[in-house]
Amino acid sequence: MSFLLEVIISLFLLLGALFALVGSLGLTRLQDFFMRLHGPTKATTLGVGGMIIGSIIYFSAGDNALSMHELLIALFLFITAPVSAHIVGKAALHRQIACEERTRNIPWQQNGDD
Amino acid sequence: MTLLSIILLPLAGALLPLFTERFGRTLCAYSAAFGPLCALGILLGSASSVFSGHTEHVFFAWLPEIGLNLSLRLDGLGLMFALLIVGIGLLVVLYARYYLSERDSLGKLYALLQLFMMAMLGIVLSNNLLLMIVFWEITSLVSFLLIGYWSHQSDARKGARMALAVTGAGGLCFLAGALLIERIAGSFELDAIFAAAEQIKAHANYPVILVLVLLGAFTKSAQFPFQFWLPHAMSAPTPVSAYLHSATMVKAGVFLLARMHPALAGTDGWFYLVTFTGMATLLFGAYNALFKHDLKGLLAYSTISHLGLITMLLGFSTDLAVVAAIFHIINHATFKASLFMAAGIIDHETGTRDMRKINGMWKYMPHTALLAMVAALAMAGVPLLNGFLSKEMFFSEALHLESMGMFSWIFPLMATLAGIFSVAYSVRFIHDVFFNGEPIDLPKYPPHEPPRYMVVPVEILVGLCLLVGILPNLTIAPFLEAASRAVLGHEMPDYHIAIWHGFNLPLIMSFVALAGGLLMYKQRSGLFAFYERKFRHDEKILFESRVQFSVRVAQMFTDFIQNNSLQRYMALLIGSAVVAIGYALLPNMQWMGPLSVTELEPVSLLAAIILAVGALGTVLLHHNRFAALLLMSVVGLVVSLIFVRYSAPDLALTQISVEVVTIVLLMLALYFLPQMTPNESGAKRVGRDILLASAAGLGMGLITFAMLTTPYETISDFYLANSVSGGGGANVVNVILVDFRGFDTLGEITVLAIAAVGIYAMLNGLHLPLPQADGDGRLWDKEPHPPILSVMARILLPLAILVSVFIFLRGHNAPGGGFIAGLVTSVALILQYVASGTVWMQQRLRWRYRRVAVSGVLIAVLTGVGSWFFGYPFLTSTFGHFYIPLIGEIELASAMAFDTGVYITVVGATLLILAHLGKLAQTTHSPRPSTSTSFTEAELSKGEN
Amino acid sequence: MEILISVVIALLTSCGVYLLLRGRTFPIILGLTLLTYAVNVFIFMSGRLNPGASTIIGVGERYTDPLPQALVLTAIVISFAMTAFVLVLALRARAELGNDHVDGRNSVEEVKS
Amino acid sequence: MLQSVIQLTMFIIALALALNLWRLCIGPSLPDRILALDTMYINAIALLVVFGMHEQKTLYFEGALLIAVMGFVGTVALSKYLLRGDIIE
Amino acid sequence: MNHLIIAPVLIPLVTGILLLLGTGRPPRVQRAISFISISAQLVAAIYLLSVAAGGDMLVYALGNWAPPFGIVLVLDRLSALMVTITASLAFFSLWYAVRDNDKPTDSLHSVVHFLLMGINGAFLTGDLFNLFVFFEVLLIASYTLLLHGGGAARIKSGLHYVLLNLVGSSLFLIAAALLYGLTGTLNMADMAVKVAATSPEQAPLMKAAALILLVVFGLKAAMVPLYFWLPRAYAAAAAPVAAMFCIMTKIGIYAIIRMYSLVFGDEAGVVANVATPWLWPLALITLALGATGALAARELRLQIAYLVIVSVGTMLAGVAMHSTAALSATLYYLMHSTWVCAALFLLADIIMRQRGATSDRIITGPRVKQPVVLGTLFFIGSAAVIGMPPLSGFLGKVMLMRSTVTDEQTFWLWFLLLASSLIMVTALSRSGSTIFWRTESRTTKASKTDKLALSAVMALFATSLVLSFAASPVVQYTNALAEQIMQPSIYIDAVLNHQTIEGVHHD
Amino acid sequence: MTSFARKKVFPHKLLSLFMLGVWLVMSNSLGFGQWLLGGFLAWAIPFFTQSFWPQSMVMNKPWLAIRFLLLVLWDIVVANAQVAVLIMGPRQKLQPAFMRIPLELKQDFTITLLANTISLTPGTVSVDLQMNEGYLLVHGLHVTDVDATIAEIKSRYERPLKEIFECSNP
Ligand code: NA
Ligand code: NA
Repeated sequence: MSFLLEVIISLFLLLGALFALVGSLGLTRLQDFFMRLHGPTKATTLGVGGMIIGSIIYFSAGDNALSMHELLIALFLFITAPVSAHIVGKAALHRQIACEERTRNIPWQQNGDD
Repeated sequence: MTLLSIILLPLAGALLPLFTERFGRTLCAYSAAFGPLCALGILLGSASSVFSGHTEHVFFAWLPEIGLNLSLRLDGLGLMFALLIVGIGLLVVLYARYYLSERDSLGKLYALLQLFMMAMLGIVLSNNLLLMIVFWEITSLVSFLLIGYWSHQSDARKGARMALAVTGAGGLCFLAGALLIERIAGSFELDAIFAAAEQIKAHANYPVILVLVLLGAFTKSAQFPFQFWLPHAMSAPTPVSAYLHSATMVKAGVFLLARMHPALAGTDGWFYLVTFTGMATLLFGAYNALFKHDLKGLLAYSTISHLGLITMLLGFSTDLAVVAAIFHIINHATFKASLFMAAGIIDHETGTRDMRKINGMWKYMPHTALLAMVAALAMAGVPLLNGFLSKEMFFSEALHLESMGMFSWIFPLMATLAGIFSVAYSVRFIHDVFFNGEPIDLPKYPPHEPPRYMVVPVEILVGLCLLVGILPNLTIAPFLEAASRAVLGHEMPDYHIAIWHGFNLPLIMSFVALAGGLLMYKQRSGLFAFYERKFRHDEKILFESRVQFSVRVAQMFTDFIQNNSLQRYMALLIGSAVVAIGYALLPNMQWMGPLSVTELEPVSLLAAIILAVGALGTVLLHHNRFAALLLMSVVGLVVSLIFVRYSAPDLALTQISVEVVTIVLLMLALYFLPQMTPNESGAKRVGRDILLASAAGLGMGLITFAMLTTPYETISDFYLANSVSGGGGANVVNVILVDFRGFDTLGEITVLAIAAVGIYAMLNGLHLPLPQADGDGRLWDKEPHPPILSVMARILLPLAILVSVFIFLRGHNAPGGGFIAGLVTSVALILQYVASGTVWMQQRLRWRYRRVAVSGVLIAVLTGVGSWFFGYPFLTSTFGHFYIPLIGEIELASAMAFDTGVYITVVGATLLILAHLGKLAQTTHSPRPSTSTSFTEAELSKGEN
Repeated sequence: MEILISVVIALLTSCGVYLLLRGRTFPIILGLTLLTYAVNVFIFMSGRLNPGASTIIGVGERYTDPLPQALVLTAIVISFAMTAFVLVLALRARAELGNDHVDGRNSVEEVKS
Repeated sequence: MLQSVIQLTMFIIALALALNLWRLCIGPSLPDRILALDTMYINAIALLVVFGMHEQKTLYFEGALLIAVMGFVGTVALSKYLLRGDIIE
Repeated sequence: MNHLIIAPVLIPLVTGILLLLGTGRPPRVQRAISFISISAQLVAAIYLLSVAAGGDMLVYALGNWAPPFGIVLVLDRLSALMVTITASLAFFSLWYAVRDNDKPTDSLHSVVHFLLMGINGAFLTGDLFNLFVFFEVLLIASYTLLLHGGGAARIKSGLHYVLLNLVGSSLFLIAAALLYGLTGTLNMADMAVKVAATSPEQAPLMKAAALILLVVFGLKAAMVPLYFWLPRAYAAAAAPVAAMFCIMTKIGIYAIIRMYSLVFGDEAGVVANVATPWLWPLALITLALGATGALAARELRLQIAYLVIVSVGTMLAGVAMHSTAALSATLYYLMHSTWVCAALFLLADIIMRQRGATSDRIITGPRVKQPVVLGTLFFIGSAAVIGMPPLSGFLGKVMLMRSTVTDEQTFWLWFLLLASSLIMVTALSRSGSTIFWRTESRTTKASKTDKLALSAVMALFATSLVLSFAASPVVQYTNALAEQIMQPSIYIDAVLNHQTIEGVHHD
Repeated sequence: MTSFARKKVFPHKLLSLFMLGVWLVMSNSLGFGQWLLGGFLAWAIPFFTQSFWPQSMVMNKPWLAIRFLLLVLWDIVVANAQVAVLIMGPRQKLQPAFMRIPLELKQDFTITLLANTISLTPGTVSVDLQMNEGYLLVHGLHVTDVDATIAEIKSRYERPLKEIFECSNP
């Protein structure tokens, strides 16, 4: 495997890992549930995507044959991640989980005003 | 063979009366008499041969492996007893015909009596000690039924139970003794035991044997201190008492003493134990008999006393004492049976047995009175009656005994004292019943003579008393001689039965007894007052209360150890395992095997920490059930990562799939359960549990570590070597599952299918309250099926099925296989259930999951059966590579069909479980009110808490 | 690593056992699941630690013992069936006994045992 | 070099997993915990993908795929539980 | 190749499946299928018994994989006997159940057959892990059967039973895995060879495995302190189920006999007879506690359940003595207690139904409808179970007592056997006289029990008589069986030298 | 809802095509056998699961669809970096907001696509869909101007989706 290829793979891997970490950090440090929801939904998914690209390159180069099936994982994740986020968010909404006060248009408070 | 028929005839005869009962009492009686009559004929037929010293043997192997044989002997002792048993039995049959009222089942009584007769005959004819015990215990059992014949009476029930318990316990001791004897003699056959007599007596176990056998004999013969059951057995119908408590059951004990005499007697132990027990019994019985107001009670205590006398004689063990004992056995049987029958007649005619009420019967039933008086005089030992003869012999033997040295005077003294009492109660019987003024408050008045044939048995017996009493040598001598010879094992000593031996010491003792008895009866009022003051305790109440007490203790103890708490049982189970491990490992344990440990990896350490947090979190948060569930999922996830790390992708796949299905399942269930676990364990309890849990963990950790560092050699190389060539697959794990160990997998999917069936059955008719709000009291969301979810779920379905097909097809050569594929399919379908609901699914998927599940198993079975047609064992696989143009080489393996079975079972079972659990709320919603559950309306409206 | 794995199994066992000793069905089932994890890993470990090996012929150079893996698979399936069964039984017990205590008690007091 | 990058990547992912677990433990709300678990599933996928490269085996693809499917179903079921209690209705 | 050895596993399995596939068919058809099947099983079992009696061991290599690599079924005298006992017991239980117990749900018959599959598989298999699998099959079926009919008492005791056995299964797995981890094999014959060669360093681990297995089998066998769940569970079960369950404890006994003679027996080197020191005292305590429980029982079925415990203690003591004579006696006693206890459970059910609301409580209640028949049967059954002659229990006990060797054995076993007999006499005479004799004058509205159900009970009691009067051939068999068991090399050689059929497993 | 009563031979051609692609990717091989097998499965699975798909999808403007897909991918990648910065930056400066996006889309499927697109693109997550009231509730992590964001979402994502899937059947 050429050095260049290794660098490219490494980049994808590290980038992916970084995104994954950022997503998880978001989950850890953001202040309310709805804000935390953003981190993993996107950053982590993208992070996995990056690593999957790294893997595709790695195996395709290693076996000298295109190895695309990891792509399927990414596909699955991209299909499911927003739905997961939606349904968890819906649950949080239903439970009226405390939001940061500065959040605008909090639905149940509006409903209370109506 | 004829010998065997003596026993078999009454046995067969036992059934006869049950059938003939409906044709009338007389016919019933005839049919009952038939068997014993034949037996009597056979016995008398063989008498001469026995008299001539011949012992007849019959031998059939029953269970020769343990020395139990149907081995019978007819010697003098046996003959004499058998004649007593059959003869008196016949008289009782005749007597009972008239005694028993129309209400009671005569057939049942006859059947039981004959069964009892059979058992008694068995005892006396057995040549095998174990066989004797068989019959011995049968007598205990049947006597239970006979005593309890009038089962509606509390006394009868209690008396029966008491008799059974006491004689049964004795029988068990006897059994133990017999087994010990067999260890020494090497056989249960009496001949062998007699031959080994010296060894037995010299053996270290001899005292134990002696005590055990004597316990058997003493309990049966109502010897002191086991005598208490006998008076209470008087609740039996009088024919039963006449039979069991004069001639048979109680005689079994003294028979045993006589029978075992050659093997066990002749030692100090025998002498002291038997003699003094007999003496105590003799005095105790005689003394108590005097004070009983109940006719049968008097007779019962008198019986005890006479049994004591016989026992005492057998304890003396001198030749003449043995002769006297046997003689008294016969005499007692005749006069006591007739007395019981007479008492029964009086009871029958007056309606009471209370001697304080029954007076002056001489006037009302002179015939019966005469017979009873003669019998009572025989009991008292009046000359010219049989009782006198044997009593004289007893006095004589008591006088001649010098075993006790300077204390030997005690025997004649006690004998005379007993004689005095004996005369006194006999006189009381005669005077109180037949004279003593007019009867008082009789339930039946006026009494009159019984039916003619009811007295016949009494006449015969009393006639025998007289006959033997007057002409002993013409009548009883040969029997006595034969019997004594059998007991002593050698020729008879020179002795002479005569009415008149001259004016000697025994005669003086007899006169002292007579005079003393009369005097005592004269002074009875003072004695009665004394007795009433001192002896008011009732053994029956005492016995019952003791039994009650032990039952209560047993209940308290059982309730204490079995408190019906799963928590304790679980702790015991786990504790047992901990003890097992600790016991094995703690002594001289090398904590580590010879292999060195591999290096710690940081990522693995991190993963382990995650797992630890997950596991501990599950425990710490377990009161919040949903949160605990989430944390447990983490554990599952890390476990599947462990599987990945250590080269088990198949396991990881399975673990992760099962994990999710389990979580869904847990949530389905959690919906109907409280959301929080109440805090109900105290600190002590938690401490104990933590201790146990830690111990269990420590144990597991230790064995894991020790195992991991211990080298091993495995059969698995075979699988690696043969997976491709023999099983046609590169994924060895899968080949093991569907081929090498396909039988396991068959069992495993059967488990799954049965679980589905069982769950289906359990859900059937299950009604649970539907929580209207969640754990915090929040009402549920209004939207059952969020549209975004529904849409995406439907898109995922074909994709997921595609994935499952992929996993299935690859399974034989890469991670995957039928089980995982099945789970993926199931999960995809469950997702539809979650997203779109049961109704929606039911419209689209009309499978009957239970059938699907078992069909899968059937397919797997059929695959296995297929190999039979090629002559191979069940589940033999085959595979082949086929070349198809354009496509190339493909492989087809029969294991694939098997795996299909697995797939179908998994899909069917999983969906059955989840879909039916899901439907639960719907069925619960149904209009049927919640009558079948125990929930109150209040709880329903309040929801869960 | 052997020590780490041993600790993991020990911990899973301890946690499982502790929950098994609770009085309500749900925590007990959780405990059972944890114990099952411990047992499955333990069975798996009877094939020893073989990182980087494989059980697929033709993949990799070293092979690990495939038999324990097959055993774990069987064990997983069976314990899945059992868990499902006992869960439904817990529901049934809830309906028949009126609460979810394993002994059918609903007291908050210390359950003596 | 690549091997050390892979090692590093794995470590980072493991760190991310630990962070997720932290959130899972502290909550505070149940949706928070569900979200954390869902994220753990996704990070586990990443770990598997990288681990496959580490081992130079494509054996873990199915595992990763399955975690994706199962993680989704799990999250959906858990959320549905919070919404409706009855997840199959 | 004798495929019949697998019949006891496959016939019930296929029957169970067919019965489930045929749900909705009239009960008559279901029962007919069930009966044809159980009869076929009985015939097959008796055939296998006759084969095994000759002393030949049949080995059946599933999938044609040579032991120790594949799973084998092994037919020796012990397994043949156990299979036959099971089939006969199931025959009578189903016979009884036909009356009306099988109506409520349609799965009773099928689950009984699944149970049979599991039991027979457990008896026949020569593979430790396969034994686990069959244990699970029979357990899951037994859970279902135990809960059959529902009701609070059943559910509660069933919950205890299920949860404890789930933990028991985990322990089994731990032990099996540990044994595999040490010996590298699962085939019991092969394992025996490997265990015999255990080095002293490995001994503690091996011992741990052996003792954990003892806990597992002790739980199945209902050994103290693991039996506490049993009485209430059995007492609460539906009658045919309780009758069927009389074989369940024997499975534990079987497993103990098998494992601790074949694998951890005399020839196991450093771990030889590792279970014996535990087995003996625990057996005796079980015996004593069982008798105490029988005396304490307030309900008839509970009392019978305690009698089961007594029999367990008795048999375990026999196993613990570990001699040919004791083993032979144990197996004779096993037959006896299985049939007699089953019959008593069925009888208790009949009695209970005829006493209406009083049920089986040992208190004054209404008269039973058929006092003579039921009373007689109860009397015979009690005598048999106590061990009163001339019934089979007596012979079994005598044989056991004869087989003690040391003074210590003799004293404790004799004392406890005889004392427990006395306690049982007291207990059963109390319950019998209360139920049949101390009655109110009324009877309940319950109808008389039909002849079919009664005949099942009678037939089961008749087995006790047959067992007693035809004891000699039976004991000859059990003697031969015990000799075979005491020489594990016979088993080991038969299994490890088994030749598979040539010409398969090649591409 | 009774459309599943009569079965079509090729119920969802687009889906079949998609599945064939997935199969080939998944099996990591383009051999003829895989085409055949994949083709068969791509037909069989939709055929047997067609009752689960009430209405069949019609894509009107495939090129627009591809352009839209690329746009979304680009948004995902680029804006993700922004979110990463937001997450790592000072938490107090974030201006979260809920937004109700009134829907012009009518079909479940397209609405779902829109919601997912919104969720995938950074800074916004669709947390609720009220079909009856016709709006999608979206949470924004850092929204400076609520109305502008709503307008952008509608123009950038909803309109193309409407054109691709819903024009023919308004
Ligand atoms: Na009087
Ligand atoms: Na539901």
